[in-house]
Amino acid sequence: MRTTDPVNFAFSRLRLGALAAALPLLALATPALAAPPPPKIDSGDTAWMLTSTALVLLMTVPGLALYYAGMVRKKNVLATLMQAFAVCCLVSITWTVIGYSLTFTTGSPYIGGLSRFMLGGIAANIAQGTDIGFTLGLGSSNPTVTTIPESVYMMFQMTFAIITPALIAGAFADRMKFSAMCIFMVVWSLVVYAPIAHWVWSPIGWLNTLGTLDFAGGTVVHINAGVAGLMCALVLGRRTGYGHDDMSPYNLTYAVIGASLLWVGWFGFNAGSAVGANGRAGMAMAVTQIATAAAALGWMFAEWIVKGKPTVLGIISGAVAGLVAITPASGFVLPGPAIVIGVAAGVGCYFAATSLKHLLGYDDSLDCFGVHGVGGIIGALLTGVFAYAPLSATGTTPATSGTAGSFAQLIIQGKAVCVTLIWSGLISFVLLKIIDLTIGLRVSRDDEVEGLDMTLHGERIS
Amino acid sequence: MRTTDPVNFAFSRLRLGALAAALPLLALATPALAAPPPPKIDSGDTAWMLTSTALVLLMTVPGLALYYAGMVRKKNVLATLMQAFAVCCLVSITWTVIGYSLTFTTGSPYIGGLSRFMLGGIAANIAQGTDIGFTLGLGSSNPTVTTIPESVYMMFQMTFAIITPALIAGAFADRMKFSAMCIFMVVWSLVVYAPIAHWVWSPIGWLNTLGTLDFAGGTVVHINAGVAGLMCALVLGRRTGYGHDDMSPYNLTYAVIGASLLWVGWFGFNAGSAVGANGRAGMAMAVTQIATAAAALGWMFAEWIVKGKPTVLGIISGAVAGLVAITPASGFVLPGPAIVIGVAAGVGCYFAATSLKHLLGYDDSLDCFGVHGVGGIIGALLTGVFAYAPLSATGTTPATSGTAGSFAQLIIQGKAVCVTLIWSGLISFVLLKIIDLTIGLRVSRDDEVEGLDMTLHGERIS
Amino acid sequence: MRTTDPVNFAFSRLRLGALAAALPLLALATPALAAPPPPKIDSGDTAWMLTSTALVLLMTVPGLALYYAGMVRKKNVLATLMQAFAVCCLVSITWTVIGYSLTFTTGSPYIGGLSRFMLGGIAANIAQGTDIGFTLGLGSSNPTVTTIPESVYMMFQMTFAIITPALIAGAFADRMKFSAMCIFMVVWSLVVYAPIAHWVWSPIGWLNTLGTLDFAGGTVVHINAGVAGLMCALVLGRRTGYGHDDMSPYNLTYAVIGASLLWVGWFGFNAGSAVGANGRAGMAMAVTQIATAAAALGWMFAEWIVKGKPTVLGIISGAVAGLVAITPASGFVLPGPAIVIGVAAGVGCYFAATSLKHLLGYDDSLDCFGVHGVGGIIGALLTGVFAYAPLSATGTTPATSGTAGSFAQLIIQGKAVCVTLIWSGLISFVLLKIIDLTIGLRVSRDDEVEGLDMTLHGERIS
Amino acid sequence: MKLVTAVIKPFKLDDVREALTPLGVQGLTVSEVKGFGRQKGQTEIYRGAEYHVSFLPKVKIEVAVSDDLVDQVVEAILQSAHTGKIGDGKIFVSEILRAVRIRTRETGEDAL
Amino acid sequence: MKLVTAVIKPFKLDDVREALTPLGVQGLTVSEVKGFGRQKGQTEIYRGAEYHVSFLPKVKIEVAVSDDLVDQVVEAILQSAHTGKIGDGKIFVSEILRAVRIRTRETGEDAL
Amino acid sequence: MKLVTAVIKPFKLDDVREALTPLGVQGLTVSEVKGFGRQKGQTEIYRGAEYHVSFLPKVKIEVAVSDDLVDQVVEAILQSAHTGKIGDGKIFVSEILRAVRIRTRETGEDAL
Ligand SMILES: Nc1ncnc2c1ncn2[C@@H]1O[C@H](COP(=O)(O)OP(=O)(O)O)[C@@H](O)[C@H]1O
Ligand SMILES: Nc1ncnc2c1ncn2[C@@H]1O[C@H](COP(=O)(O)OP(=O)(O)O)[C@@H](O)[C@H]1O
Ligand SMILES: Nc1ncnc2c1ncn2[C@@H]1O[C@H](COP(=O)(O)OP(=O)(O)O)[C@@H](O)[C@H]1O
Repeated sequence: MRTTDPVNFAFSRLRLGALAAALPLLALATPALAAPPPPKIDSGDTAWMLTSTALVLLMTVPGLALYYAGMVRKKNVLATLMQAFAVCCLVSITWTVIGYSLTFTTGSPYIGGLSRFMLGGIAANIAQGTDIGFTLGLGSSNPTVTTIPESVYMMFQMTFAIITPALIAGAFADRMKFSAMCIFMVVWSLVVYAPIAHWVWSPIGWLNTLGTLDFAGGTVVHINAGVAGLMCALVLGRRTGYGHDDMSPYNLTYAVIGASLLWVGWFGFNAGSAVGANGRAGMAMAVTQIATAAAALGWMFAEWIVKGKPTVLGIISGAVAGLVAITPASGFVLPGPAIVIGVAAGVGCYFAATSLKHLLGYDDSLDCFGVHGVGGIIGALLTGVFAYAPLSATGTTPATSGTAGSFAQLIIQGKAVCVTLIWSGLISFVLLKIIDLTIGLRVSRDDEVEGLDMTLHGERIS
Repeated sequence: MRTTDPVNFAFSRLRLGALAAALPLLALATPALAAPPPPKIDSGDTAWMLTSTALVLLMTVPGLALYYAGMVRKKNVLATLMQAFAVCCLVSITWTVIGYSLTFTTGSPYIGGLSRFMLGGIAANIAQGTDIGFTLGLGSSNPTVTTIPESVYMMFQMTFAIITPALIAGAFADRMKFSAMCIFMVVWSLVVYAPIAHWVWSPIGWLNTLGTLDFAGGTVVHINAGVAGLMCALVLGRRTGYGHDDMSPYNLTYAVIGASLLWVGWFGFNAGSAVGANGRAGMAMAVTQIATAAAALGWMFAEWIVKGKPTVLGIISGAVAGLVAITPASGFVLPGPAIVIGVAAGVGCYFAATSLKHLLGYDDSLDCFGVHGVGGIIGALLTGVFAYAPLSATGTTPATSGTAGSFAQLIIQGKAVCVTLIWSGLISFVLLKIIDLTIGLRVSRDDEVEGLDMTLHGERIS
Repeated sequence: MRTTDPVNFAFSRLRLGALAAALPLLALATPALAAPPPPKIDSGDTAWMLTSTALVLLMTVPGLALYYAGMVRKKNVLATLMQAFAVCCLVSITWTVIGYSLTFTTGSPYIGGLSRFMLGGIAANIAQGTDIGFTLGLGSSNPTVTTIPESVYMMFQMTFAIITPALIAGAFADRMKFSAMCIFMVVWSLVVYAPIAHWVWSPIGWLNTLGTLDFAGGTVVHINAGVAGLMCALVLGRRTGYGHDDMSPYNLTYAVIGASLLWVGWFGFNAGSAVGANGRAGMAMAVTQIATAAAALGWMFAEWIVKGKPTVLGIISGAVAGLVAITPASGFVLPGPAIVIGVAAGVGCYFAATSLKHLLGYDDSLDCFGVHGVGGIIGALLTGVFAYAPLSATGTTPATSGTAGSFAQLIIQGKAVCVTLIWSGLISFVLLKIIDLTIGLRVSRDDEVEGLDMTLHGERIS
Repeated sequence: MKLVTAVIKPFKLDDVREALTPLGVQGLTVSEVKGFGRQKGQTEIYRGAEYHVSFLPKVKIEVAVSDDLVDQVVEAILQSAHTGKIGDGKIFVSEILRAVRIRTRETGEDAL
Repeated sequence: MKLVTAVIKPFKLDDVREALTPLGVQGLTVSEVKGFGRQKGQTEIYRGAEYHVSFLPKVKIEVAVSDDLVDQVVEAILQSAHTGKIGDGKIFVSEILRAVRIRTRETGEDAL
Repeated sequence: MKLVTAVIKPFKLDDVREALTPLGVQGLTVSEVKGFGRQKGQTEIYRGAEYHVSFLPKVKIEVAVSDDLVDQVVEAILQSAHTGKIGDGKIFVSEILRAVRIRTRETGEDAL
């Protein structure tokens, strides 16, 4: 629940439940009571969150896996699929063991605690069919009450923890050692992802209390992955043959399937971040669709005008840029601004991926930074500009109790962006250097030339 | 909500809600009061509609995109994917700007109004977490009350508005200019789709008040797209090399993935058209599955008998034919009739696509008319024959208050089919002619021979 | 609802409904009354079950179809896709006609009755919008009451009946006649699947009353299909050229897409088996994810250590093995044991598929037995070891009223495994022999060498 | 015997085959090749990365013919593969010392 | 030196390679080709549209051998590629003027 | 005229083409082939089934040149395709009796 006053919001949701129906006045009158009765889960909200979890998993496997694999040369297609699949498995276990606990238990403003180590206690509330809704920040001064079981909340968030590192793989495609990648991803998910997610999404996280708006992960997921990708591109160096060899995509069909599944799955990502099946989820889905379409067209027309032809890779890249940019904004903005955000992201990322990158000369192979980093920044900032208060309102006076776009809010958003850029950039850099000095980051030149499918995995597509 | 007396239906649904639980007698006693209190949304219904929206988007990208791309030659695979993807983006924006307003605001029996231009006002009811269910035909004498937020209704319908023009692309595959296609699709969605959808689905639409049954879009979506496709095939003319060159599909694997995703997504299309998670949705899903299987087997066995071998392209084509034919019937018929509708569609479309087309000599490349037009007509007419009254019943006497199949109903269905054929055929033809005379519809012969992937988009699959 | 005391459970669920809200004490006080008022459906539970149905269909088409097709040689890719697609259609009709009735009507402990022949009567309860929840084992001494319409329950179970025979196709890939396959699958679904499913899942089924725990189909689906596959491999004999020809997979990309969609769809399979959107569904989804990740890593590392390279085919095979093994356990175990089950399945199936098979010398082409049979056995047995009582508890004393893992339970699980192995093995063998002696099971050597795509279906991928 | 090798535009393949059949040519072997020549290749741009693809898809036809048929075969290819535009391709003729049909072990012109 | 070119049925490739190794043939080059000949192609029907595919998949083996090995090589291919059914393929022998191994610049028969 | 056929490592293709252009070579034809030779193939293991893939991907370049250019062309290929590692490939030279450009019907060296 990413609202600024989530308790009230949750309570007003509660009024839909059978329990609260009996005592709505009391519920409204005493929102901040120390120990409210634990909320019943809502089966509709739970149904949507279970669905959203499946949709976000679909984004990584096979969505992202195909999106990236469709852009590389034939000799690296399987290795690229393998990266996303392996990250999915590795982070699932990491999250189970300690990641979830560090991110979503109450802890301090800087990191969660260890009370959910190995997910201990997560089943406590489901016995007897009297499932109790999960409370985020339990015991803190600012708990967020939800109407879904903790197991579902944990799973939904796991799929976010999976896709974020998987996105980074776009930057080092075609040249990173598989073993190094495994280690990097596991550690990164704990030392970069977990803290940033805690800062932004825990009700007592320091970026949250600063007032940062990030509905579904513009900073936590996209800027974070984008800048980590940039570090990978810089530390690993360019692909062998960069600028000389033909590195055209083997089969963009895969990329189109992947981008399409990202799009469909992103409904779970953004509308699921409403943590319920309600009007805010509906609006989040609507603006997701609108911004994505606008960004896809933005990139396509920019390319059509500049280069003379609209390309398939262009339109799908634009769509992904739009999905990225609307992510932080999705529960906060209306359709009109969604178009603006979409066009800005589509055109902005087009120039980032096609001009800026070549200008600066780093080889972010599949534009992890150009699309996720830049798109995420555009979205995070514009959220501060376009937020429409009633969407996040929780009290009885919508226009004032929600957060509206303003110059002050833009500044707050800017701060959160900078914090993410710095923390993720710095820690990722250090991590990469350590791995490089110990087991090495990059495959040998010969292996790279022969292709990772055969040299790392002993397989090939015929 | 495609029922004949939706208000009652909605009210009886309401009894499940907490609010109504307090006053069920009153609610039942006064179903037609001028100003009933606005309904609360139901989180379960909303969850299913959010899911359905994702499923229907999945039908177009990547479903339909792959289904079509898997049937063309290698040189046109990407261009075919591009068509579906671009239509998805273009119509999303068109719908946001004006399409939704024209289709689903109350307006007149012939077209909606402008009150939702740029989706203005769509967020009005979601503040404070007290989301209010959307009322279709608000202010008219015959409003339909739903239990989902308007944003969700709008999004669900957007995915229908997207797939309908995207279907047309099957008819002009391999030869239409991308620019011409973009313009055609945008205008078509406003001057053909929006009015027909309003006629059939608005509670005051003139085909609706005539008594037309079309649960999920047999006329609005499939006949409509089918006949528009036929016009494209006629106006554009045959593919170069038709009847001489080897135009066998490059990779039917893509077509199988596409058809499968169409099947899965169609559950959202048909069961989602119940606008809620209820028994009618369940029955709609069941008959969708049954008719699809029957049609797939119908086509497969017909081909096996006639040509000696059951083909993969045959069984998937049959499945799509079945999905099309059950679409208008899905909320109205029982499993037994679903088998009949399926077999009729499978065998009927088999002959339409393999014999009729060659007899008449037009080149409907991927059988947009042969499958969607013919399948849609079969389904629309048989809905009038097989409708089982209790499924659409809203009053307390199910056998009489719903619509049952009858000769009279068959005539009504026939009228709706004819109206659609004429309006869509005529306007599509005029539109195509205008575009042909201005910017031109068809790529040059050389470009066609070289393939659209390279000539239109500058890309290729290796 | 796979609980040992489902009536109580259902009633405690009911308290969430509006009806029960009015009389919670009464509901609790009289759980075992002979004729409780029929339950209202819950829209949230229904929404999740509709979604789960779509997800499980996604597992077969295109999931399983691609998973298998990605492992065969180019000349058999389409034929392999065809198998899954055709089984999907054939079993849909078989299930509609008689399969559902035989499996899920009350009948005797050994087989259901004929009261739902052609699904007669399935629409009885949906009129007037007052949908009534389906009661499994109605009229028996031990009815299970659900909160979803019967149409949805029937559809959800249909998707299970579809995927089970489709799994068998992995064993006889590349050499079975399509006609023989069609006949085998239809008959098998009635004489092997229907009885076993009834024994285990009907509240009065004899394996159920024995105390067998099988949440989502470890015995019913996976062991069952696995051993039937083994029989196919034995009766059909090895592929021509086995051990000599290069039979390396044509395009593992398809297999990765397939395995990923299996993973995503399996959320519907396992979490959907809670027949509602509740905490148990959430836990089932969580352990599914965790066991799958653990198994994928288990297989990958086993292979990495033994053969020197982690492979893409390995990690996806491990994932499927984990999904299989957690299936019977998913509603009964906690995250910790899920990791154990996953690792056991990943490593166990790795050795089964790579060593055991070659040792014994049968040609189970795509490891139907090695993954589904062996993985299913591991999962079924470990469910008896690790079951955590509160998850299946239905009374007010969670620790005692649910089923906990124990040596006694392990023995019960062992019995169910043996019964399944024997019944499925025996009947499958007889069935195969009969078909072999009448129309023949296997294609000619020449046809096999040329490839099934061309010889059986007259199509090819270029 | 001679081996006539022709590199032609892909979409001309069927025309060439149809032109050869009346001459009594009973068989030929075809490969997909890429050609580099006077005909310009294309520049492809993928997200701003430009690749100049100098190789264009061509089809190579190899047909073994008896000495007295060579001229007719060359002429037939010249006519049927001709578009007049750059990139139409080439015909090369070389000597075959021996030819054998694997099925029957026939040799020489009988093998063709 | 001679170049022996054999067009054979694809599934015979491994057999042919195994038959050549004992003769001392140390290398060969293989391409996937399509053959047109006496062996009938197939008619494929996609939704009622019939395409006669006259070209069948074949494999072309090229092996450069010293003059004294030619007969043995031809014989070995004849035996190992033989099924006796139409479409077994052909062997052509032609002259090589020069051969060089790129790695070592060895020439002539040393290069093979 | 001569036909120079070179079987090389795939990633050397662009280097070879670039090395030939300065010599005045205006065209060449390339095919993807698989090579069997001294260079070991790889063993691939799919779920425990081992397949020894003896054939490695190579690229075959065919270039027709006038007699006086042959030596230079062979030399240029030798240099540009060389890595010094096993599997670098071979060059074969053979005789062309006739060459025709399909577009213009030019023959002989004018056709190249
Ligand atoms: N010297 C050559 N040796 C081998 N193949 C050649 C040679 N020159 C041209 N080709 C082939 O012929 C094709 C057509 O040649 P090109 O110079 O483009 O046009 P044109 O045929 O009109 O002369 C090339 O793509 C290439 O495959
Ligand atoms: N004259 C020819 N020139 C080149 N290749 C030929 C010729 N005739 C046949 N071939 C090749 O040999 C293959 C087999 O020939 P075909 O006539 O079908 O049967 P058979 O080998 O039994 O005579 C053909 O598919 C073709 O690839
Ligand atoms: N006798 C031959 N005839 C035809 N092609 C050959 C012959 N020997 C080798 N080749 C080709 O040359 C390639 C390289 O040969 P190989 O023996 O592996 O290494 P090297 O080139 O270092 O001698 C082979 O893969 C094969 O394509």
